Amino acid sequence: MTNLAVKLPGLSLKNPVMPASGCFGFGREYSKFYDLGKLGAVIIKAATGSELFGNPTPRVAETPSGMLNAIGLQNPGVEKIIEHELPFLSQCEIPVIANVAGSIIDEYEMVAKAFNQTDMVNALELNISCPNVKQGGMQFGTDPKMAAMVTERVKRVSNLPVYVKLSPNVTDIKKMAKAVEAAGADGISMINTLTGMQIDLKSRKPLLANQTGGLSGPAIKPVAIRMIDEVKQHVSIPIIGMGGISSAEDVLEFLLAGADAVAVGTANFQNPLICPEIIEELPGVLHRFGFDSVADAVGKGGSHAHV
Amino acid sequence: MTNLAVKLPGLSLKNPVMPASGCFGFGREYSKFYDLGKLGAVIIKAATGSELFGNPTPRVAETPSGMLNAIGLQNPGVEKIIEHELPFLSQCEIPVIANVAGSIIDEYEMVAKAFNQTDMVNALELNISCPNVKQGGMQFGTDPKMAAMVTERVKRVSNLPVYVKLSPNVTDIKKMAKAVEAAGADGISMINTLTGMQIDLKSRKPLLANQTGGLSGPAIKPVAIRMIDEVKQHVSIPIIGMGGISSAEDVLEFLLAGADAVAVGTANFQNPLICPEIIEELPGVLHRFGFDSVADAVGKGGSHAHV
Amino acid sequence: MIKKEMVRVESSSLVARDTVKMVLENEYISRLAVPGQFLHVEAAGHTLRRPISIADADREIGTVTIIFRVTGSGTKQLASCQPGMTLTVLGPNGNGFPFMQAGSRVLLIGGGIGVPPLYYLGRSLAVKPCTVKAILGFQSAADVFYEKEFREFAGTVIVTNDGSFGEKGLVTDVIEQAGSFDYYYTCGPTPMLQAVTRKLKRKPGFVSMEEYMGCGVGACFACAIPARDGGYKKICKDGPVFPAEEVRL
Amino acid sequence: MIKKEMVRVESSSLVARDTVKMVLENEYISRLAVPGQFLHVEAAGHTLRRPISIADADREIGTVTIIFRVTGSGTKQLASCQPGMTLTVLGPNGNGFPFMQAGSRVLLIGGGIGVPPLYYLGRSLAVKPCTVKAILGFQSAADVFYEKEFREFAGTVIVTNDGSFGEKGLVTDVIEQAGSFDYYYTCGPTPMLQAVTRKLKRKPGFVSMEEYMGCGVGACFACAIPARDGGYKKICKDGPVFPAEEVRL
Ligand SMILES: Cc1cc2nc3c(=O)[nH]c(=O)nc-3n(C[C@H](O)[C@H](O)[C@H](O)COP(=O)(O)OP(=O)(O)OC[C@H]3O[C@@H](n4cnc5c(N)ncnc54)[C@H](O)[C@@H]3O)c2cc1C
Ligand SMILES: Cc1cc2nc3c(=O)[nH]c(=O)nc-3n(C[C@H](O)[C@H](O)[C@H](O)COP(=O)(O)OP(=O)(O)OC[C@H]3O[C@@H](n4cnc5c(N)ncnc54)[C@H](O)[C@@H]3O)c2cc1C
Ligand SMILES: Cc1cc2nc3c(=O)[nH]c(=O)nc-3n(C[C@H](O)[C@H](O)[C@H](O)COP(=O)(O)O)c2cc1C
Ligand SMILES: Cc1cc2nc3c(=O)[nH]c(=O)nc-3n(C[C@H](O)[C@H](O)[C@H](O)COP(=O)(O)O)c2cc1C
Ligand code: FES
Ligand code: FES
Repeated sequence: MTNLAVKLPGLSLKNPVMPASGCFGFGREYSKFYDLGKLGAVIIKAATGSELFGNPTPRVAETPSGMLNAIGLQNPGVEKIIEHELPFLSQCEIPVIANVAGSIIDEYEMVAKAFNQTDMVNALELNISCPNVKQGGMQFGTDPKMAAMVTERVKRVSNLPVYVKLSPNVTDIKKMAKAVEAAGADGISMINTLTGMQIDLKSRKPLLANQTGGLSGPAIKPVAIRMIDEVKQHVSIPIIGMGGISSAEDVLEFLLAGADAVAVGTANFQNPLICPEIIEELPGVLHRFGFDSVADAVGKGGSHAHV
Repeated sequence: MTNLAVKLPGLSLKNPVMPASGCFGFGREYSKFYDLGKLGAVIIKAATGSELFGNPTPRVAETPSGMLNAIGLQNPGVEKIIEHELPFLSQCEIPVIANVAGSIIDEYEMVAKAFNQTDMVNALELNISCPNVKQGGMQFGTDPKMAAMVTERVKRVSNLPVYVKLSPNVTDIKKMAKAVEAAGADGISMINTLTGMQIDLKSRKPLLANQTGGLSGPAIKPVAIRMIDEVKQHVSIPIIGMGGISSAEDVLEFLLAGADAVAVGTANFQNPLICPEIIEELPGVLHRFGFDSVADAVGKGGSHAHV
Repeated sequence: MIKKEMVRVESSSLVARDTVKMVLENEYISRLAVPGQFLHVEAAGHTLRRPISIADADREIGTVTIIFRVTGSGTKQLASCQPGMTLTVLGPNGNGFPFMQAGSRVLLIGGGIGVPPLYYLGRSLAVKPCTVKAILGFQSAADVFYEKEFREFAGTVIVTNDGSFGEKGLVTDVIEQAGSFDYYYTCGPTPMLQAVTRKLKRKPGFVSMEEYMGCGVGACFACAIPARDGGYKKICKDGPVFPAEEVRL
Repeated sequence: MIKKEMVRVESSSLVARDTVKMVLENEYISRLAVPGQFLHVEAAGHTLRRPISIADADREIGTVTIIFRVTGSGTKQLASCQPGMTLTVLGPNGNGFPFMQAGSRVLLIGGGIGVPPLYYLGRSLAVKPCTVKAILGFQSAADVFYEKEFREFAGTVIVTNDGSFGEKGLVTDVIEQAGSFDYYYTCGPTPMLQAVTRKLKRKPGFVSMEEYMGCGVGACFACAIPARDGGYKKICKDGPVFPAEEVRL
């Protein structure tokens, strides 16, 4: 039997596959397609201190092998999420990772505190890398000092393990990773979206009302793999890898690069059953390439494995 | 008649379309497919001070809507290029842009000087952004001070207009652009490739012998458009845009974003006739979207056109 | 309930310029489909699915019909699908048009590719029976489709922007001609919806809306639009049909 | 001269496990193709073309044959092309095997998907006439193809790694059986080429090489490999066939 289980700070995953934040809402919609209990975990949509209505539409655009989004962190606010959304997920008996966002550090703290007080969340994912909001987000995600500061402050108010989600829109991803590790992060999530733009030829305007958006999907997979490989060599905390995953083979590629678990985002839109399908195929794929377990494969194929 | 002509420092282009550096060699091979005289210009493969043999193979890998390459700047060296390659291009009566690379500033200077002494080159493109060589390249392309220094030094020894080719692997592309403009650059080329990696599941190693490579092709187009839009708002020198162009519609999107001319790279591999095909279709596409000339469209659709 | 279903293309034909009618075999969807709902259709080689309204459904033989205009690369790819090929769709998605009680007089106002869902709706209302009238607007004669089909159950006025077929003008120019009615249902481009709802603001009506979509099932917030009450609505899940007074156009 | 040509798939059939033989109609390429050259074949939906050797050509009826193994998504896509469909190829690319004078005795040594170009070569040499012998290596019985075809013009020995067909072992294990010859031609996986050229280092021979390609026409330096003389060779343009002593394997 191929062992799919993964142990990460605060998380006992029966398999390494979870839907990525923002691509799965709070789970309700996809629970109509399959039993969420099959998932390794769920990462929920970003929560902010109070309700956010997000950007004007259009908020998504299609690109070659990918898409742009500029949702703008729309969410009901942390209190309503705890009240109306988490109880549903709790029934599913899978670990829940709450994605935390804010425009100032106090807001991150406040949201983290709120999640910390429930027993319905197993870990936090700090979204310091959302390119689609005017304030916060990105600026924390591109400056190592700011990133470290948010991490530290959130760690201080929270007993939950903290995974910091890194932005790929930086010159030196290692620096970001090392800064958040030093600040106490329990793990790293990577990558968030690359900032991109599409211009509509007819209207002669950026297609997205927000003008720029985050590029996700298979198009960015090589960037994700490269960055995970790079970061893996410089930190010792675990990595949740994401960026363009749409098959069990992709999952293995992320594990080889150094991811300890993975998240699937954009691919849910094309195939709502993608997560359980990948989970079902993963043992066969691991076996085909000579691995007995997920743990076996982690980090076995990155550049550090050979240099 | 739709006017396709573009005037840029040192370059009178009859149309805005040229093959991108490294994707067209020195023109010979593609001259067997069509008359190079149809092109707006040609950007030749990077030249270094002496012959470079490049990286071990495999040097290319396919990715979703794109490819990775790690050629490693293989080229015969500037002297041999001037002697054996440029005379052929001179016959074609199109502007030639020489891509200049090096591992130290002296080498850039030396190569620029050599090209400057011929009358077969119309402009230089400084490749400060090649991710595939251990020294130089990237390090100049990610630090605004270094980029400015190379630009300044090359400008000092060369009468030819200098286009600086920017790397997208940076946190703040504006800063890079402003730094090279201040240092005297006559124009900007953007974007070079995004650094990426692909891992071969069977061998459990990065597929490229060089481990990482540069991501190009349609996958990166949204990043290119976003960066051009961003830079356009902060510099007043012209931009040669590139990154994933494979149709006349794509060319128009780049013009709208703020590019004054464009280069086509990866698409040549799929369709060796892509450049003349695009040139032929461009008037129709411009017309369909309400433009009488290329100049008319430049910068008409970026975010700055509306904010 | 939305499912991911395989459908077999039974037939595909051009009903107007760049406008394709495709009949898809799928028992489950044909059985559940309600007028106003849509399918989220796979376009091979594309990251995102395309939302296309259900233009008709036949439970007996287990088919649903879609009618779409080839506007970009996804619908072009779809249009190239030959009979016999299979594709996956998510569906039926969203909430359809609410039916009013038998005996009501309803007016359908459709523009361009907003016409298809009104066909299934009108046909269904007519058998209740309701009295159905239709105003259908198109760019020009080459774009007109389903006139005959609508006439089978509804007094139908066709308008074209250039007057090359039917009346010349916009749908709002001929609303008076339709006489009195109790409810209206409208679907079409946003400017048309704005004009219609403004003109008919004292009448109860329902609008079917469009927005760029990610998931199509309510999970990604791509299609969220402000609601009149200050909250928001997801077009894919709460809509695409809304009471005219509930949304800001 | 290499051109970009449309080809029509005339037939497509499985000749061994995961191994597809495809006959392509194109007058120009059939007329110019020389054994050892390759086509750079479009795989729909893929950025890069796939290099596939010309396995045969028929000038009379204007066809070229390719034989390829389905290894990844590009060849899978190619394998799905039905007769009647068209694709574009660049070709004929590269330099083929040089022919030796009539009367020579030649040995062909092929491994797996390195076998196809040797078929066209052997058939062409046999009519010069040359005396042709062939050693063909495969993984196992299910992978063997073209045995009968080779026997039509060459004394042929088949070896399989697992002995499930012909002799058990590697091609180098049976070279002695082939008796004496003047030249050898070999194509197959790199380890095989290394073993063969080492074993036959005193014999004049020609190897056909593989490398990941970008442009396929000599412009991008993707396929450049070091040459023995200290320079380099582009496999796509200077090769894929090289005199054995010229390249470092
Ligand atoms: C609920 C709903 C029902 C619809 N019903 C129909 C119908 O019955 N017949 C019909 O012809 N069209 C219908 N449309 C519009 C149809 O979805 C678009 O024309 C189609 O998605 C365009 O795809 P494309 O690849 O041709 O264009 P592209 O412009 O290449 O598409 C690029 C991206 O933008 C999206 N997009 C482009 N235009 C629209 C649009 N108007 N609305 C939503 N997304 C868009 C595409 O889905 C895709 O993600 C409907 C839209 C919605 C939201
Ligand atoms: C000159 C030449 C002649 C060839 N002739 C034949 C032939 O007659 N029959 C046959 O079955 N195969 C032949 N090959 C190998 C064939 O090109 C590859 O098997 C094929 O490209 C794999 O594509 P894929 O999409 O199935 O695999 P993938 O692994 O999905 O391909 C990914 C990328 O890697 C490249 N690639 C993968 N394997 C190889 C390889 N071995 N050589 C070069 N590029 C590769 C692909 O072209 C593509 O760009 C030849 C290769 C060369 C260079
Ligand atoms: C529509 C959409 C919404 C997203 N919202 C969030 C979010 O709220 N918080 C976050 O950290 N990441 C968000 N992301 C980023 C994803 O979680 C993921 O990091 C990224 O999309 C790359 O993975 P993918 O290529 O599998 O989609 C969002 C992505 C998409 C496409
Ligand atoms: C195989 C290959 C080789 C390249 N070599 C060079 C080079 O020598 N110098 C350079 O400045 N850019 C080089 N580039 C980058 C291209 O010029 C171009 O900036 C990039 O590929 C994006 O454009 P595209 O998506 O159209 O390919 C190379 C790209 C490829 C794919
Ligand atoms: S499209 Fe995802 S919520 Fe509507
Ligand atoms: S593949 Fe481009 S030079 Fe050979």
